[in-house]
Amino acid sequence: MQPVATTFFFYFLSAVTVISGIAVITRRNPVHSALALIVALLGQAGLYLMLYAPFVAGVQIILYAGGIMVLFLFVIMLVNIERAQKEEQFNKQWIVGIVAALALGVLFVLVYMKGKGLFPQTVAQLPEGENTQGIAMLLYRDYMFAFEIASLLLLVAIIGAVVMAKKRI
Amino acid sequence: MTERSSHLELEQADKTYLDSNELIINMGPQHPATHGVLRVILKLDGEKVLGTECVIGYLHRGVEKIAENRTYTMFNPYVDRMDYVAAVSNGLGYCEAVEKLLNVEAPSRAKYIRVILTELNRLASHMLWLGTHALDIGAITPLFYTFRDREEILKIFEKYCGARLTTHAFRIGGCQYETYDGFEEDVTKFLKFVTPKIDEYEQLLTTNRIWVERTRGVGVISAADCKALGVTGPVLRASGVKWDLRKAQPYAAYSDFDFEIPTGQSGDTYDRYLVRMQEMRQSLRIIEQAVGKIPDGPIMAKVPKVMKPPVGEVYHSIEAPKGELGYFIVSDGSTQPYRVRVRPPSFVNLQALDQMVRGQLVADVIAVIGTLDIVLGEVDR
Amino acid sequence: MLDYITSYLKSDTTPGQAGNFFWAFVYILLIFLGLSVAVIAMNWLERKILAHMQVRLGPMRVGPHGLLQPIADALKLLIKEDIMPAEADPVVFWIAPLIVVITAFTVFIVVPFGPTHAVTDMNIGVLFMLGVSSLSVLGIVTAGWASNSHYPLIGALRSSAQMVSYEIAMGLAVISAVLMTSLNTDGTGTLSMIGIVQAQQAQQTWFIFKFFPLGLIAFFVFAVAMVAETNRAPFDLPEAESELTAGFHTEYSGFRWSLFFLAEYSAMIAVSSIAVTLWLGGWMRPFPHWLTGETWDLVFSLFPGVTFVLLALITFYSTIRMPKHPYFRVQTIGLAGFGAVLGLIGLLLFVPPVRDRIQDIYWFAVKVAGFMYLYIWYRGTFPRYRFDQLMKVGWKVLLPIGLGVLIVTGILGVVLS
Amino acid sequence: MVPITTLHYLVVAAALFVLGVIGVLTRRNVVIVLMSIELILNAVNLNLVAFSRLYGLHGQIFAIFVITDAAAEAAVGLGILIAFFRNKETVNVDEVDLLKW
Repeated sequence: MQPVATTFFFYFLSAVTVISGIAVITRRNPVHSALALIVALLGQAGLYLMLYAPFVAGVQIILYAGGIMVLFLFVIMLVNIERAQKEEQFNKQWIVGIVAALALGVLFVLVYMKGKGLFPQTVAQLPEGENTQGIAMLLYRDYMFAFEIASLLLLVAIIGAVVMAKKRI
Repeated sequence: MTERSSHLELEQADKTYLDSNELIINMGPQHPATHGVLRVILKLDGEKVLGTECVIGYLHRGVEKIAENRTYTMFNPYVDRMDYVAAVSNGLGYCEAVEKLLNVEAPSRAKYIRVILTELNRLASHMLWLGTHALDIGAITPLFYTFRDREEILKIFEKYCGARLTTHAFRIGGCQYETYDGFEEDVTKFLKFVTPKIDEYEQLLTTNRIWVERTRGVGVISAADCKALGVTGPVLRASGVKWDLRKAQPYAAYSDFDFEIPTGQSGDTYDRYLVRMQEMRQSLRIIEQAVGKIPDGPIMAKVPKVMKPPVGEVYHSIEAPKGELGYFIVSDGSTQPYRVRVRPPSFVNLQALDQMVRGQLVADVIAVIGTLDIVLGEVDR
Repeated sequence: MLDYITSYLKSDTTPGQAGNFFWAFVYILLIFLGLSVAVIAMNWLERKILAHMQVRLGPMRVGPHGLLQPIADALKLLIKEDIMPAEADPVVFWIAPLIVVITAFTVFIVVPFGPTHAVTDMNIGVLFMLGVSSLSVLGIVTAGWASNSHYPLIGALRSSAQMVSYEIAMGLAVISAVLMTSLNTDGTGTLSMIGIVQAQQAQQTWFIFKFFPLGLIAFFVFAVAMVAETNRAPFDLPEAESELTAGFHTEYSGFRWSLFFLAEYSAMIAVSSIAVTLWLGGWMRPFPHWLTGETWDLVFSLFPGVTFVLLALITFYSTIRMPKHPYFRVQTIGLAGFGAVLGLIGLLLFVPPVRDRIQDIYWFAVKVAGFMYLYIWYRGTFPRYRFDQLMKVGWKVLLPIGLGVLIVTGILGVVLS
Repeated sequence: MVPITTLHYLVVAAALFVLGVIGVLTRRNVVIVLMSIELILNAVNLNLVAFSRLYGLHGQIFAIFVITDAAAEAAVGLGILIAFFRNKETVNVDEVDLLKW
C-alpha cells in the first residue's frame, strides 16, 4: 500500500492535526477539547501511515484514540464541568507562557534550519509489507528488557490509578 | 421503613456524579418496567440501591367509596376493575363475603363452576406475570408464548359470560349463567393443550444460566420478614411458609380437591418463579378434578331480590393469584354497604419492595417489581 | 483508460495494493450500497425471524409479507422532526452519531470478500479493524454526555465500560488466531486479513479446527465478546429497555437515531466478518481440500445460483398462496416481480465468468449470514445479563480463557515448528 | 510542489509541541493540561517515527514505548485528578497549592 498523492495528504493531515491541536488548548469545554484531541491523534495516525509506519498508526488508533481518550472522556464526565466552564480559563502567567513557548518554537525552527544538512538524504529501505514483523523482531529481541519494564510500569500505573480513584478499597 | 426521600432532595439531586455518594432517580410513573403507573424513587450509590420509596395513587378510582353508594349487587362489577388480570378471583371474594353476610350458601354446582373459573383465572394471571417478568429481565419470547396460551383461557371466559377481562362471572348466591354446551370439553381440551406449554416455558427459563443468575439470590426476603410485613401468596410461600387459604380456610369447593401447596426455601426471585410455575401445575390438577366431578343441580341459591343483610360485619378472604384478597364489609341493614374495605394482596406485597431491593442493584429492582406481581389497579383501587 | 480499468481485473491483488483508484472507488461504493441493502434486509429478516420464533407474523401490511416495511420505516425516520434537547450540547450531539456511523463503515475497507475483493489489504488489517471499531465507543460516550440527561449518561457509561472490557477478551482471541497464522511453512505470521485466510488455505484447515479444541475455544471467546461488543442481547444492557428506557440514544430521534441503528447493524456485520475471516476460512468454500477436483469445483460454484433460484421459488410459492382478493392484486404482482428478479439474478449467477467471480463473495456472505441468524436467535432466547454479571463474565471468565488459549497456542506453535 | 521530506514532518511536530507547551503553561483546567501533555508526547512520537524513516525501525519501537508511557501517565494523572476533585471540588491547577489536605 503505497502512500498516494503524498503532498496533498501531507498538508491536509498536518493542517487537520495542527488546527485540532489549537482547538485542544483553546476550547472552554473539556469535552470539545478531548474530541479535538481525538481528531489530532487520528490525523497523526494518518501521518504515520504516510511514513510507512502502519503498526504505530494502528497502535495510535487502538490505544490512544480508542483507549486513553475514552478514559479522558470518562473522567471529564465524572468531574463537574459546569462551574469550571464559567471560570477564567487561562492562568495569570499566560502571556509569559505563550512567549516562552513561541520562543521554543523559534528555537526549533532555527535548529532545523541549521541542522538540515545533518540528516541523511536517502530514505532507509523499510519494506512496508513487513513493518509489523520487523517491529515484532526488534521489540521481542533487542528491546525485550525495556518491554518487560514497560509492562511493569503499566501494572504500577493500574494499581496507582485504582488506589487514587477509589473511594474506599 | 425508609426515611423519607422528599421532593426537596430530588430538587437538589447532585450536580456531580462522582463526588456525592447518592444519586436519586425517578423510576416511573411512565416506565416500561413498573407494570403500570407505579413511581419508585430510587436512592442510588452508583448502581447500588440505598433505599426506595414507592409513590402510588396514580390509578386511584375510589373503589371503596363507590361501594358505599351502590347496592350490594351493583357493586359487584366494580371489584373486577381492581385486579383486572384476575377479575374472577376478585368477584369470587366479594360474592362469598356478601353471601357470608347474608347467611346464604351457593349450591355445590355453582361452587364447582366457581372453582374451575377461578383456577383458570389463576393460570391466566400467572401466565401474564411470567411473560412480563421475563420481559423485564430481558427474555422477550416467553411473553408471546404466555399470551398465546392465555388467549385460550380468555376464550373460555368469553364463551361462558361474554366478557374476556372484566368478566363479572359470579353473582351473589351463585352463578348467573349455566355452563354452555361443551364447557367441560373445552376445559379438558385446554388442560391437554396447556400442560406441554408449561413445560415449554420451563424449558426456556428454568435452567437458563442467565435467568438463574439474574434471579437466584435476588430480592431475598425471609419468612419472618414476610410475616411481619403481611406479605402473602406465592411470595410468602417461596420463603418457605406453607400458607395457602385454599387449604387453611377452605372456601368454595376447595376442600373437595386434592392438591399440594408448593413452597420454596430461600425466598429469592428464582424460588418465587418456581413456586408460581408449580402453582400453575397444581391449578391444572384442581381443574381436572373439578371438571371430572362437577355435580348437577341449581346454580343459584335463594337470594332476595333486594338484599338487606342484617346489621353486622364480615371479613372474608380468598387466595387470589397474588396473595390473600380480603373483603371487610360492614352492613347497617340497608341495601347499601356502610363500608367496604379491600385488603388487596398487591398493595401489601408492595411494602416488601424496599426491604427486598436494599443493597441490590438497579437492575434487580426491575426483577423484584416483576416478581412481586403487582397490579396497580389493585394497589391504588 | 480502458486498460487502466481492465488491468485490475487481470491482476491478483486488491485495488488498494494495485494502486487502482477506479476500482477502489467502485469497491467502496459497492460495499456502501451492499451494506445499506444488507442492513435493510437484516432489519426485515430480524423482525420476521424473531416474530416466527415468537409465534407471530411480524410485519405483514406494508408490501407483501412486509417486504417494504424497512423502506417505510426508513422514510418515516428521514422525514421525522429532528428534536434536540434544549440543554444538549449541539455540536457534540450532532457529531456523536456521525462518529458511530463512520467507524462502523470505515472498518469494511479491509474486509476481504475474496482474495482480490477488498478495497485494500493492510499489513495491520486486524489491528486496524479492532482499532477503528473501538472508536465507536467515543461516539456512544459523547452521545450519552451530549444529551445532558441521567438515563443516557448512565447508558453511555455502561456501554463504554462494557465495550472497553470486552475488547480485551476479543483482542486476546484475535491474537491466538494471528499466532496460528505463523505456523505456515515459512514461519512468519501476519496481521493482514487476506494473509490470515491464505494461511488457513496453506494449512488446509479453518482455524476453528486448529489444535482442536483450542481454535474452537478461542472462537467461542471471540463469539461471546463480539456480541457484547455490538451491544446485542443478551448483553444489550446499554439499551436495556426495561431499565434505562433506551440507553445512550434515549434523546435521539428521527434521522440521527436511524444512524445509530445503521451503525449497530453494520457493526454486527463487521465483527461477524472478522470472525469469519479469522476462524471460518473467510472466502473459502467448505471442504476445499477434501472435495477437490473439477467436478466438486463445479458443484460448489453452482451454489450461488441455486440459492437465488431457491429464494425465487419460495417467493413464487408465497405468491401463489397470496389471498385471491382484488385488494391484494398489486401486492401479488409485486411479489411475483420480486421473485422474477431473484430468479433472474440466480440465472445470471450460473453464467461461468460471473459464477467464478462471485464464488468467494458468496461463501463469505453465507458465513456472515449465519452469524446474523445467531444474533437474532440469541435475542429470541436469552434474558439479559445484569451489569455486574456482565463484567464478571468479561473479566473473570472470558479473559482467563482467552489468556490460557493464547499461552497454549504459543507453546504448541513453538513445539510443533 | 516541494517533495515532502523529513523536515516537513519535523516542523509539524514542532508546531504540535509548541501548542502542547502553550496548553500546559496557560490553561487552568487540569484535564486540558493533561491533554496538552498528550499533545507534547505525540509531537515527540511524530519526530521519532519521522526519523525512523531515515534510520530504521528503532524509532517506531520508541514511539510504541512512548504510547505505553502516555497510557500510564494518563491513568495515574486522571486518578490524581479524581482524588483531587473529590477533596477540593475544583479542577483548576492553580488551586492545587497544598501538599496535604
